[in-house]
Amino acid sequence: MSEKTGGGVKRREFLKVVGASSAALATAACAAEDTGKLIPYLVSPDQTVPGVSTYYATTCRECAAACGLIAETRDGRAIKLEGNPDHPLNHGALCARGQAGLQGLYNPDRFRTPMVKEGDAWKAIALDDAINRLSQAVAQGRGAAGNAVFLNQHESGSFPRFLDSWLAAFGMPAHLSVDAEADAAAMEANRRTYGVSWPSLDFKAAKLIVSFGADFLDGWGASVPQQLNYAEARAQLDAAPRFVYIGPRRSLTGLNADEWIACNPGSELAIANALAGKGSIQDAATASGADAAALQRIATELSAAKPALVLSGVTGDNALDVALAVAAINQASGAVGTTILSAQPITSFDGMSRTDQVLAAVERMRAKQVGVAFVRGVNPAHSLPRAAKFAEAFANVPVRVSFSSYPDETTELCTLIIPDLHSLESWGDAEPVRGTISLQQPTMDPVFAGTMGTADVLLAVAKKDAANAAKFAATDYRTWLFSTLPGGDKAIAAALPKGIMAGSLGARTTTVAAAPTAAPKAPAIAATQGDFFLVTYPSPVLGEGRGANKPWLQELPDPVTKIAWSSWVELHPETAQRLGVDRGDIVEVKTAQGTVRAPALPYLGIHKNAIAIPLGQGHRSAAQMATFQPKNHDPSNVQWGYGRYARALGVQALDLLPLGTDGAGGLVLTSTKASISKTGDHRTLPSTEGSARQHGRGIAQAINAADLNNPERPEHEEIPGDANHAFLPGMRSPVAADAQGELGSPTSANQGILKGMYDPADSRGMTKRRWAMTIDLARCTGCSACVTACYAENNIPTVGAYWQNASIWADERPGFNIERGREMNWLRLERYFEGNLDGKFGVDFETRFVPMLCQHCGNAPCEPVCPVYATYHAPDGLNVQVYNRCVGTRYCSNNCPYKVRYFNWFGYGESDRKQYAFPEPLNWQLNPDVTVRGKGVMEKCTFCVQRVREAENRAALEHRDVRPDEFTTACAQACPSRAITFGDAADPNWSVTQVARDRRAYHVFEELNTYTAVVYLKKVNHPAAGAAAPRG
Amino acid sequence: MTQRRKWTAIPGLVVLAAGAVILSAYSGASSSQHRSPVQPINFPHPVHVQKLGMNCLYCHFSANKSPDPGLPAVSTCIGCHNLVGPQRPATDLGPARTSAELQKLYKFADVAGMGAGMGPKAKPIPWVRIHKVPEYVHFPHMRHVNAGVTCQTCHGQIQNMDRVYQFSSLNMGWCVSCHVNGYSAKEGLEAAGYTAQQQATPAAAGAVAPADVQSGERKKARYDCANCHY
Amino acid sequence: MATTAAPSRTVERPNIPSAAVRFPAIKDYEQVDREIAGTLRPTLGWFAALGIAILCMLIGATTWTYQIHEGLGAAGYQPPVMWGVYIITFVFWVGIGHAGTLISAILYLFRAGFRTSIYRVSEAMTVFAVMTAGLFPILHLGRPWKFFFLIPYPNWRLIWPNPKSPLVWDVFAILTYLTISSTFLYIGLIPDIAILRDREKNPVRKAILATLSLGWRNSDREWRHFTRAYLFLAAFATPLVLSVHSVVSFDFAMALTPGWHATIFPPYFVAGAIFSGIGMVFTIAIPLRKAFKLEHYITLNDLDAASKLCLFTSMVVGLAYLTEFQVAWMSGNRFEQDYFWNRVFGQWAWAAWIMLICNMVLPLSLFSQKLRRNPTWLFILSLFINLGMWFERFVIVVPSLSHEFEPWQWGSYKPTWVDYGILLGSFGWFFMWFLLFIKQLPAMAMSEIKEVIPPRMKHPDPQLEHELDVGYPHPSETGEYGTA
Amino acid sequence: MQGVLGAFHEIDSALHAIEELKKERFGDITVFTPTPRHEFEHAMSHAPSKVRIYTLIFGLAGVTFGYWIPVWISDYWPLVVGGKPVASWVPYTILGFEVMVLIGGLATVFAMFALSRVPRLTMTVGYDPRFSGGHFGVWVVTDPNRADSAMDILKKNGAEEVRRER
Repeated sequence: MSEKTGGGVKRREFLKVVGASSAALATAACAAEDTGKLIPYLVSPDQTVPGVSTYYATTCRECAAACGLIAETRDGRAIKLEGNPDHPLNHGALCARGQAGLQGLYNPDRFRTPMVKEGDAWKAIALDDAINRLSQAVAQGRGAAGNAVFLNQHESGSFPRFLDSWLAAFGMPAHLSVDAEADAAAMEANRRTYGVSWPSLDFKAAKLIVSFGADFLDGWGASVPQQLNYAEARAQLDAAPRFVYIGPRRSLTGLNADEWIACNPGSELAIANALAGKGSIQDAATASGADAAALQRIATELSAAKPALVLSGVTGDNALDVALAVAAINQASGAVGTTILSAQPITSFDGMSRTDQVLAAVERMRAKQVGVAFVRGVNPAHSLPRAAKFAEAFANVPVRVSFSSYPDETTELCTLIIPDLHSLESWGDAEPVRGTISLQQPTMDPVFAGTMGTADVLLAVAKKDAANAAKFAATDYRTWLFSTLPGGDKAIAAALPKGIMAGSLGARTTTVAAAPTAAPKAPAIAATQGDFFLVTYPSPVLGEGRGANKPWLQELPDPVTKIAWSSWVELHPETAQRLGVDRGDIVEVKTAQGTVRAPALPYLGIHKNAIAIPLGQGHRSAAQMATFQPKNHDPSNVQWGYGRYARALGVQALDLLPLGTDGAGGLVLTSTKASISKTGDHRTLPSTEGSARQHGRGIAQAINAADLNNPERPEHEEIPGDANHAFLPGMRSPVAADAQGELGSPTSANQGILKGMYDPADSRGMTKRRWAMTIDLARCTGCSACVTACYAENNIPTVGAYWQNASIWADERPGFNIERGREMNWLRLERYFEGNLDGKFGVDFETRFVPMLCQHCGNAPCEPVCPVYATYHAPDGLNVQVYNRCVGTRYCSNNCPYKVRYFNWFGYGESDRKQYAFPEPLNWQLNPDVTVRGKGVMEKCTFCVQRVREAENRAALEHRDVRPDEFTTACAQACPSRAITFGDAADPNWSVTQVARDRRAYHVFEELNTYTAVVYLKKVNHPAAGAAAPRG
Repeated sequence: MTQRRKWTAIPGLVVLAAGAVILSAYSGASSSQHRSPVQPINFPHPVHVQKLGMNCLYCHFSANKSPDPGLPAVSTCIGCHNLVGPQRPATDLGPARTSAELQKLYKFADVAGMGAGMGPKAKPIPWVRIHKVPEYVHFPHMRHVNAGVTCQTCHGQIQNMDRVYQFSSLNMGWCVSCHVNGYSAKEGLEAAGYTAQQQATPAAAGAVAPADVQSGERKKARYDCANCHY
Repeated sequence: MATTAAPSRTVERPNIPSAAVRFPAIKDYEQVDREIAGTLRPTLGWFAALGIAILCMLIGATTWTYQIHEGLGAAGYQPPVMWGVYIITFVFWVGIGHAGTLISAILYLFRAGFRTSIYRVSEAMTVFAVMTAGLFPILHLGRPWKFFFLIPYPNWRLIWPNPKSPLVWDVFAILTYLTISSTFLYIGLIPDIAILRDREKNPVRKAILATLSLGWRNSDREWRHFTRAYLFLAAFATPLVLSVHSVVSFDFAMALTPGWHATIFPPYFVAGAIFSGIGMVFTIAIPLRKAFKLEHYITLNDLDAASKLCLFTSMVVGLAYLTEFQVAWMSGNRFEQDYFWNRVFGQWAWAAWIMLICNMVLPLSLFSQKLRRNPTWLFILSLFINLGMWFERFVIVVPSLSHEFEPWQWGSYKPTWVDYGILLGSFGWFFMWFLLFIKQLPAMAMSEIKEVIPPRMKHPDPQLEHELDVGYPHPSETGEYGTA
Repeated sequence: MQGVLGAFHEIDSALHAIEELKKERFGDITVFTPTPRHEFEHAMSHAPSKVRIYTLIFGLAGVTFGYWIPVWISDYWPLVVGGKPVASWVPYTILGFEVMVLIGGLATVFAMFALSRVPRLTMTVGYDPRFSGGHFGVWVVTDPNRADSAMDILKKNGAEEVRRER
């Protein structure tokens, strides 16, 4: 790593770390203060100005979809990831997992250097040493086909082709391109029906959306584009399509549905056939346990809806059959070409291997037929059921090489580790949609000098090999890549700023076997033993487990259950009552394959006959680990398992599953019944949820599509203080009192001689503005991307790790601080249930998501109570929190009706504390424009004031005014539903003023006369004909 | 009588104590004003600015376009100093001269000597920071520079400082009083050391149009907390 | 003062008017000096008690140090419950303080005779209670080292505290209250210190006492101004007491939190404060009276009269409780209603019922004259009152915050050992000062007691006699101060 | 300054002595009494204390200052909080009151000290420790030639001890 970045790093550490401590102990700001050193660059980098951000367009590799990224870098370090507006996939939006890529880059558990296993101990070695060892390994692996196995994370682009050519050159079979989250059945069905593995879906065009467990908002397929499109569809309000969700469990997608048909796992096929008219409704009803009348109604709706959009994401043994049946329905309803655009396929998933292929490879290992195995970016030891006995089989391979950057279960079993670069440090490409190449370029120098891009490692190995040196002449992967990309260097140079270029990559050597292999078929679920159907599903946040070592993702509450830093067992409240199980009681779930113990969570959204356990947690190390010392920064102290943040967290639900694949060779996640029993233990679930009901307080309001054009809007009687929303005082003027013309001196109230900077005529003229925000609940799906965006933009500390509690006589539990409600999420996503009030457990309950953040009230209750003016009202309408003035009386929080103020209970921002939230190098991600808060101060949403100031500064330099919609807040920027609009409500040219005029607009707790600057637009419900949507 | 005078002394003491408190509160006791640390290389601002007439922005290159004023890279120093500088071989311009400070620079930059480029073992120069506001204060240099505020207004007449010292107290009160009362181009130029007639000429005034100087109107700035603290 | 009451030559019935409380067992001035100055000799028990107090104080100090280092998270705060044990205990101690001023100032203005014997103790109690209370606002800060931001003084930041904030009103109120009440205590002490000075043999102690007594000589001139100043000070202290606890109540009443936002708070808090203060006076005076053998100074009549005051304030407080519920019920404000329901029948029922029983039910026993004149029962009751009043503040602070407008943020609260350590420390701190006080300075105002006992006369003439109002059967005849 | 000091044990004898001394035109009489007794106030018939004036003046000064300071603070850096007027005088009444009590109260005490010549840094003549205990003292400032008659008066009225001091 060059001195250049090195210097920069030192400088940045100084800036932020001292920043943290002096924000905390500003009394030290006296003559004795050590102002530190100024470390200049040796040679100033081109086209970067210190203190001004540089933006690089690149490609996201957090999941297979390959969205476009804009990486903001400052002084040589990437500090924020945002969506690339020009990208055909995500159009500028980005999901939580994509943003958390930054914490992969700066993960404190990253391997600093290559390591080799000697005996039981790991030894750090130099890169070239590692490369030598690798060439020897390759020498062993070469020869007989099938003697080597390369498991690579599935990614679109040129690298797989490069990899295969390299493997071929060494006489090794093509690699397996693995994605544990992919839905093989759906892809197989797509290929058979539409000829593409993933068509893009147009919800807008649909008249009716029916999903058979297809969680297209949770990560099923390309979730960001799907969510963008779905939000657009719902934004058509009364013209929007109704959405019916059919499945045993109501996932995040399910919660967004207007109607839920709860069915037994395995009965989806019957229902699909019934809806298609191929089977009797009655049989379907009996098989699924659903209400026949409801099914009949949906069948008729479906037959009427042309086109409809029916999706299947079933994970049972009959997944492929359901997918095919559903495809048939689509074709019948004329969906192809209207709602299912097979002409514009999403090509990211092409050439993905299937689980049965992986299992076949595992069997070869077990049979000692494999001489060398490589793993890169995949973790089969965790993502395959224990029944696959991967570890034992893997042990039979003499040479096991891992290119993983982080400790994980599989890497721990390897003999050689050559840590890969992070995608933000390396070159690459992808073809997310046909005809568009998405470029991936390094946004900064590698964080650790000891790491090296796998492609470059392979090149180096090839160069050492007499036979292949010639074939791989390229000096590095970048040159190789540029030589293959269409258009050559000039075109690439032109494309890089936008991050995308037209053209197609060469057809990849497909790694999909033609027909399913002889992998074990899953048993029919009904045949297995147990009282309940066991549903396991990949967590929408952590995936199958790959996100578990990113504190942002651990801290991000599960969008459905609002639980963080934990695993849980969902069971129906009735079941819970019957078993005498309360929320948090530890239950034991038992199947033929094994048992797990986890806290129980009574959840309305699960079928009475089913229980559900999320995947993603339960990482564990093969060896016994000493307890983690947060202050021990020694890199050799490797956190085996899955890194420090995944330590001792939750359970691995796959332990319960029998090994089985479906017709398409995908792993079956819903394949067995389980029995459940209560243990004596209890554990408070670390949840951000207080009450799941809004007790008719009108926080999340909704309106029926039918009532939209109905003047008296009947649902309003029940909502307290629901006034006429044509008048939005909070948004109209920076200070509500000004709207009342009372701002000013005691003597002359309306002359206001004391207005000072609040005087609109003041030369400093801030009062021209009123920063405000609208949030459209009809669009919001509760995906929580905005929450992570807020964490990333505002240096919000994560507080859930088990060592982030007090030192003496304090509990050390993961999520302890969350149990105590001490999470710091400036922007939180509330999830309220409506209908089915306690004791009545029907399926017809409604869910409302409300992003809740500081409302920047014109009459802010928090302001007058602060004894030191640490919070006050800025003339441009912001409710400001001044960290360095705050003494921490917490009175403001007591007086805040919205409860959006958060307190630094510990020194989360102070590097010398065990509670420190940004252990090196995680602190590199800190936004230099935002103060890192020290302990004992209050903090809250600032409407991204740093972005406001940045825009104002830019405008001032260019001698102009801030342009309408010139910038926006982090949450609005990231939102994949485009539900948030930010801007200047005092200026009609900003789009926020247009949106706020909507008929659905309301303020939360308007009766408190707080004149908030945040306007919510009511959610729009599409209840089944006859049924009235619940009120709240 | 004596008793009376004696006990009147008591309230007197109280008054004294109060006075002391107020004095200490207003004195710059709580700032590092006038601090003047020794630098790794004793960089002579006067020579570069006064004698050679270099613009501040030559080295502090981003002061007018970034919150960060910018610090000259070592290469910037070497850029000139492997050609010119007091260490000069004897020519017809004059006898050979050498400078101890320059040797230090060459050591840092790992330069063999005059004419040689930077070597592989070059290290950045660990300058001791002097003017520093706490991390919770955001001071955008470019806003001030572009508003025509002369560097000297805050940093003092660096061009005359053999060793740079902290000129202003950098207290919050110091910042705010300028934001509230406003900045007058005239006073700024005086602070920069321009004489009255120099001020008239645009060249001398730099960014400042002489008009402002004549009018003497004061540029005010926002003074609410969130302007600098966020 | 007390001498203005009508003479009565019969044996006092227990239900005497409180103004007519006397010290029949005290014969002359010398006896007063002898007996009260006699209490100043340190005893073994005193050293033991002081040791315990200091130990507790040190525990508190250590805990606080730890909390400052670790951050407030070490305490049991559980957002949205952002205030907890510290604010509760702050209000508790301020409340304790009030009875002192009430007894020494208000009863002074009302010429209540039973004040004379207990006012010094309660005034001292006031000062030390306020000293204790004053710690907590600093102690509960997130950044206690920044507390000076709350003090209005000229500073280079050019920014001052926010005079609209109830917390700043607190700063003014508490500091004023501390100053005035400690002045009041000291002024009252001057003549007594003079007495000690004149009795003192040891030259060093004598010198110290002489300085403290400011050379007080008991001359008529001194007394003339003294009595005046004392009267005015009392006249100031009286509204001050009311204002201070009203201001404390504003900390809550000014917020719009359900359960806080009520106009009833100021009177409700003042009554509660006096009630809790009387409780603490009993807790202190009854053991003191026994330990110092001063039953004939703090007579059963005194206790009786004080218990009546206690009973009265208890009923005022009870009324306030009920009014709160009635207001919530009639307000039609669903936030208030939900909250009050949750207070008594929900999550926090246990705390609410401790409060109601200790403060409303048990004191009703004082309707019985027997119990009013039974020091043991009064002592036990006073302990319940202290507990109940602490829980009153708990019920006000915690349940309100845990059940606010935003259901998503409803929560609970569980203090940690840090909270309890500091709570313990506050008691240690208070009793440390109090114990030190009672052995250094007279716990009873000698010179004021002398005021209400008959001076020696050579030829009692009827005119004077009427004025001086001597005339009791000796208490040994009435057995009025049975050493219960 | 010299005079005669008489120590009485009974209050009535002391009172009679004072009355007779006054009859004999002994001007400068000081009474020492362990506790304030109205009898002496009547006997000495002094004008009422002037403390009240100081209390009034400084009380008014206090309330003025107490109102002024918050208004000045608010105006000094006009930050709007909670949409309230920059200087909202109503709540400032509280500060006004508190400051009034503070300044008024302290002024009263200091006035009392001043008027009664306290602190008295030296024990002057004409005082006896008994006067803080059970005895009443009468101190008559007089010139030597009339001292004897004063002593007679004191003795006659039953002074326990009479002594001359200079």
